[in-house]
Amino acid sequence: MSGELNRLLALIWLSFRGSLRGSRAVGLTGFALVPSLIVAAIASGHPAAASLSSTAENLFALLTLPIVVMVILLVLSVGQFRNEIDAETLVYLSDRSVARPTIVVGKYLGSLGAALGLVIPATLIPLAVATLAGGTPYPIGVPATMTAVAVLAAAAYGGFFLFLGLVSRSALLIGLLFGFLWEELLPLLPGDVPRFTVIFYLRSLLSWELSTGPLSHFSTVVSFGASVAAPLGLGVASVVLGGIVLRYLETAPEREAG
Amino acid sequence: MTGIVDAEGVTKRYGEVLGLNGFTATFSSGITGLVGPNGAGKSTFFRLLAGQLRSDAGTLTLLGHPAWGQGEFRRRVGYCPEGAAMFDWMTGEDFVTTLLRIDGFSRTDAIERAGRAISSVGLTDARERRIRVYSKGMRQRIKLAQCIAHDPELILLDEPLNGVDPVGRASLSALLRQLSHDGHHLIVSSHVLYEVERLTDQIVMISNGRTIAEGDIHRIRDLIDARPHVIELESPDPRGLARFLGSWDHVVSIEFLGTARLRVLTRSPDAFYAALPELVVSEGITVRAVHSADDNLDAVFRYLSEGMR
Amino acid sequence: MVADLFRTEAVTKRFGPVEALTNLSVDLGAGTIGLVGPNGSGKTTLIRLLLGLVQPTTGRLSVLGHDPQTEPLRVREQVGYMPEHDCLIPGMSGVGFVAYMGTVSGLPRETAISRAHDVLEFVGLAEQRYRKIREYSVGMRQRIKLAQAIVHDPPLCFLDEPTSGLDPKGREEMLGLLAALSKTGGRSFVISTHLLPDTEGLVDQVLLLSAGKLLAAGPVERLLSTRSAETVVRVKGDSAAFVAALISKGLEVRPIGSDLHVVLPAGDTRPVFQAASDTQTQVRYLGRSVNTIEELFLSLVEAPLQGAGA
Amino acid sequence: MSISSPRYTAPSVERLGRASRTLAVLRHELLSRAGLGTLLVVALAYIAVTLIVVFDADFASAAGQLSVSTYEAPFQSPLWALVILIVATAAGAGSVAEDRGSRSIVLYLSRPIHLSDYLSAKAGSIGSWILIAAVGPGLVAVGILAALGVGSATVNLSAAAGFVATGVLAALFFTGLALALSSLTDRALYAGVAMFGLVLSLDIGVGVVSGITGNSTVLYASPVTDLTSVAEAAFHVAGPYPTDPVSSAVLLAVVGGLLAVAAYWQLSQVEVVGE
Repeated sequence: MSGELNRLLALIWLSFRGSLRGSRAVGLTGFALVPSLIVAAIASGHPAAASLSSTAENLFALLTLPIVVMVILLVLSVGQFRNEIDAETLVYLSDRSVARPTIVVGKYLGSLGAALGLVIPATLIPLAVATLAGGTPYPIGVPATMTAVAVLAAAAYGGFFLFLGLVSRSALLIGLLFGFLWEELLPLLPGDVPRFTVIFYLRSLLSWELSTGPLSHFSTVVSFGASVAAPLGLGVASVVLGGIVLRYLETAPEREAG
Repeated sequence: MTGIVDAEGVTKRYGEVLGLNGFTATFSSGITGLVGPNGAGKSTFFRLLAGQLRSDAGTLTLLGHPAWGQGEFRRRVGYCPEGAAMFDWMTGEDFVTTLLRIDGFSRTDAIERAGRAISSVGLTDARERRIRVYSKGMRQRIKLAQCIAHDPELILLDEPLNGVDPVGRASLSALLRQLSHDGHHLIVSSHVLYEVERLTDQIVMISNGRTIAEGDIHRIRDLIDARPHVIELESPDPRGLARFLGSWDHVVSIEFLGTARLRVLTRSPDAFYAALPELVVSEGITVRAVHSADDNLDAVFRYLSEGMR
Repeated sequence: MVADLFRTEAVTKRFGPVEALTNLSVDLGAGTIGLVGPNGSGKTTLIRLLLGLVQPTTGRLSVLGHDPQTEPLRVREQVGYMPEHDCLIPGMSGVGFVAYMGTVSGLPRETAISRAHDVLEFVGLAEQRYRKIREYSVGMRQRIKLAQAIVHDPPLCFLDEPTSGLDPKGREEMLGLLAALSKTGGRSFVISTHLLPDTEGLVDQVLLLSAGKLLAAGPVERLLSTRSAETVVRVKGDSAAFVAALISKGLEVRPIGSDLHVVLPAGDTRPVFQAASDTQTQVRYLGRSVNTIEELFLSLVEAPLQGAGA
Repeated sequence: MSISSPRYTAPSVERLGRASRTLAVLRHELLSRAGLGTLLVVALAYIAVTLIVVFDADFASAAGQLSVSTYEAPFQSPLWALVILIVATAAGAGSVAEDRGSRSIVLYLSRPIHLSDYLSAKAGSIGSWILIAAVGPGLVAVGILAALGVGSATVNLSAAAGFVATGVLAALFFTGLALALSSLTDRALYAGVAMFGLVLSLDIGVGVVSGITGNSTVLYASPVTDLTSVAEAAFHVAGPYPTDPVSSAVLLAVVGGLLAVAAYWQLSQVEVVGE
């Protein structure tokens, strides 16, 4: 088994380095800084300490989670397999002695690591900026919950987008529509419909800790366990399914080279 | 017949496009040239061997394992794909080392093996540069390095010399001969026939997804000699030479080209070539050049392909 | 026909630290020009300079009487370009793509469509013209790239590595197309390749480039005649005995695969036949090595011709 | 595959000027963007806007309070901005990126058209698609109402003018944005994600900042708020935003133009690399 572990570590390291490089890294880093810039802009207006810190806190559920995290995972995860299949470089991995599911897990964890490298600062820096600028300091529960939710979001969306990139040529369109329409609009609908979105569970987790701001009206009917299990389940299921699919997928282009 | 690679009636279709169509061949030790025009099915065959595609019919095994299978035996196989795309953002050394570690080699072992493989393809001084800035020749070399670094028994090379200039082709061919000499089994596909002739005696000819000739080049050359040949000779005294050649019964016609060349059509090339040296020596005639378009693999190929159509 | 096809005056081009072209000065008249050199010798850079796609670091150029830097459109109206790399639009049909490129070159839509059918017929893609380009094989892609370069019937066409990636039959047919094109008269072609044998019998003039410098320029025949000391022999039968016989006659033999490179003093071929008859082997090929042209190239790379110039 | 005898003796061929060459690129770009996704979203826009406007106007006119501001209904839902964003992404994200990815951009640049012609053709296509999705539905709704005799001519006319003004400004801005992002990359994926990411985060971020600090000038930084304030003004509706619609309109047009120039500058820097 140790051989397979070595192979997994090598794959994780390859995907991690392959994710954050060149103009993509610069663009995403700029994007991850948007929430912090917004808090800084608010702070420059010298609002009351309490309202500064509560706004920075609400910004996570309003902007960081649904938009910034989504963009980071879309860019890093959809391309993991889609770019390699299109560029016909997947063959360098799939013709090796490494098991196909290991490739999927390696790419998942590698890209997740890279994503968290951006998602966690995007979550915590705004809080730091608010506190430094005179906002009332946060109880440890707030940053802890936010980080946990951010990690959970990255794990869920990361797995799903990775799987999308593996199975579909138009993973971009589907990823965009899912990320910005499905996850944005369904939560606005009445009844049980919101339960079909990942963000519903993420927000219910958040509402355990942050009862003010946009989440105040949130009716937490979902148990703590369910709101952790659903996103995590999506991520894990996508990776497991991806492993099975890659096991039987023909990874070469469907045409004779000549 | 168990060779290193055994193909029996292998068929692979992409929609209505035909990849392989009942391909049967046995590849044994040493270098075997897989020769055929573009679209004949060479790349399809390699992708099946590398476990990238699944055949629709027939049986295909390499080193005793089914081609579609995955697992530990893949460490005994090296594959150099035809496409030019690679991880351009990595350096040459990083590319080879990482792929070795993915094949299960330890960190130190991988670094040491990568260094050896990179030096054997002559890229030592470029190993720290990004593959993005490599020339076409250098890209082919680093691709070769990643496929031999883990010292595989069987090496699959899909058009390894494609697009490489003369300087590069000469040195890479030497490397391939050296690999075979060191005990590796190579299957090299190419559509540049005189290159294959310089590499190996064993060839498998493929056209429209099917084997059309298999075996030792000389056996196939005999196929050529069974047909009439057009042979061009260059001599300062073409008339004198023609008088002697005219007396040979298997010479059908002689045609003069310019002042110093003549073109001979012979029914039996073997007899003609056997008698020529004797004639030159005994009659003291100067022959400066002997050249026949029918005497190389291109000709064999056209002849056999037309036969098959 | 414009006498002056294209001229470069001390043109140098640097991409950052890399000097792709160094102080190139050539002046060529109409006809078919071979631009020959290994990968990375500056061929593609020269073509892009002549098209005005890239600006020279120093020096001036002129194509069909116009400077591509100051009047790029005037040049590009009269020029066709077949790039070396893949550059097709996968989602379009063959005839759709070629007709579209014709309209971008200024052809009225109706003319472009009929011209597209003509040139696709000419390059041998008549049957595949309605299929999507993403399904085209390497050979078909090269042909349609040529088709888009000649659809608007330009007086001058730059063809970058037209035979790259083709098998012998495809290569032969492409060279046949190029020969037919150059014989139609009134049109000039600049054909870049790293396969010297391609240029034989096809081009009037050859420019030999290596590492951005001009090695030699002039008709192929003149270049070849100056350097062919070595002869190649291919035999059938006991080649080891044959080689031993040659060596015993004091000849220097260098076997490369099935080719035997022999240095014959004063070009006297008699010892070859003597050795053949002594060892009952057949001389299947004797003459200038196919690679001599390439070896001319290799030797030029090491020791350039004295006074090489236009 | 035999070589047909070279009937390649072409008659002398007359050439059209740069304008028609640019139109050829525009025509191709326009048609090739008419993918299933785009058409679906555009159809959705037509149905939704027409239903909302016709229903509201009919109801209001029955109650005798029909006025131009009734037609402003579709702009209240966030869906309107999302539709524009999706159409701009579908038509614009790949417009330059795909040509760079397939390297067919070399075929354009080696032909007798300027880089500015190439980009204006691309802009023309993106702009047209946005206008189709943003102006079309409103005009259709007004047409139906006029046919049904609902609302006076002046009300319908000024409502139509409102839809046109808002649509044109949306087209100006989002065309510039799509061109700029598309020419930065050779993968449509990244341009598409950047389009959504930028517009949505600006919209939400600006809302939060102005909400807390009370300073409203920051609102101008979000294209969606600018467009909404223009829409409100065009339909004489007293909107929630304290921003001045005229400066919003100018900002949208100017920034859109600057982004297009940025696309031109960026592409001209990408020297068609040699060896």
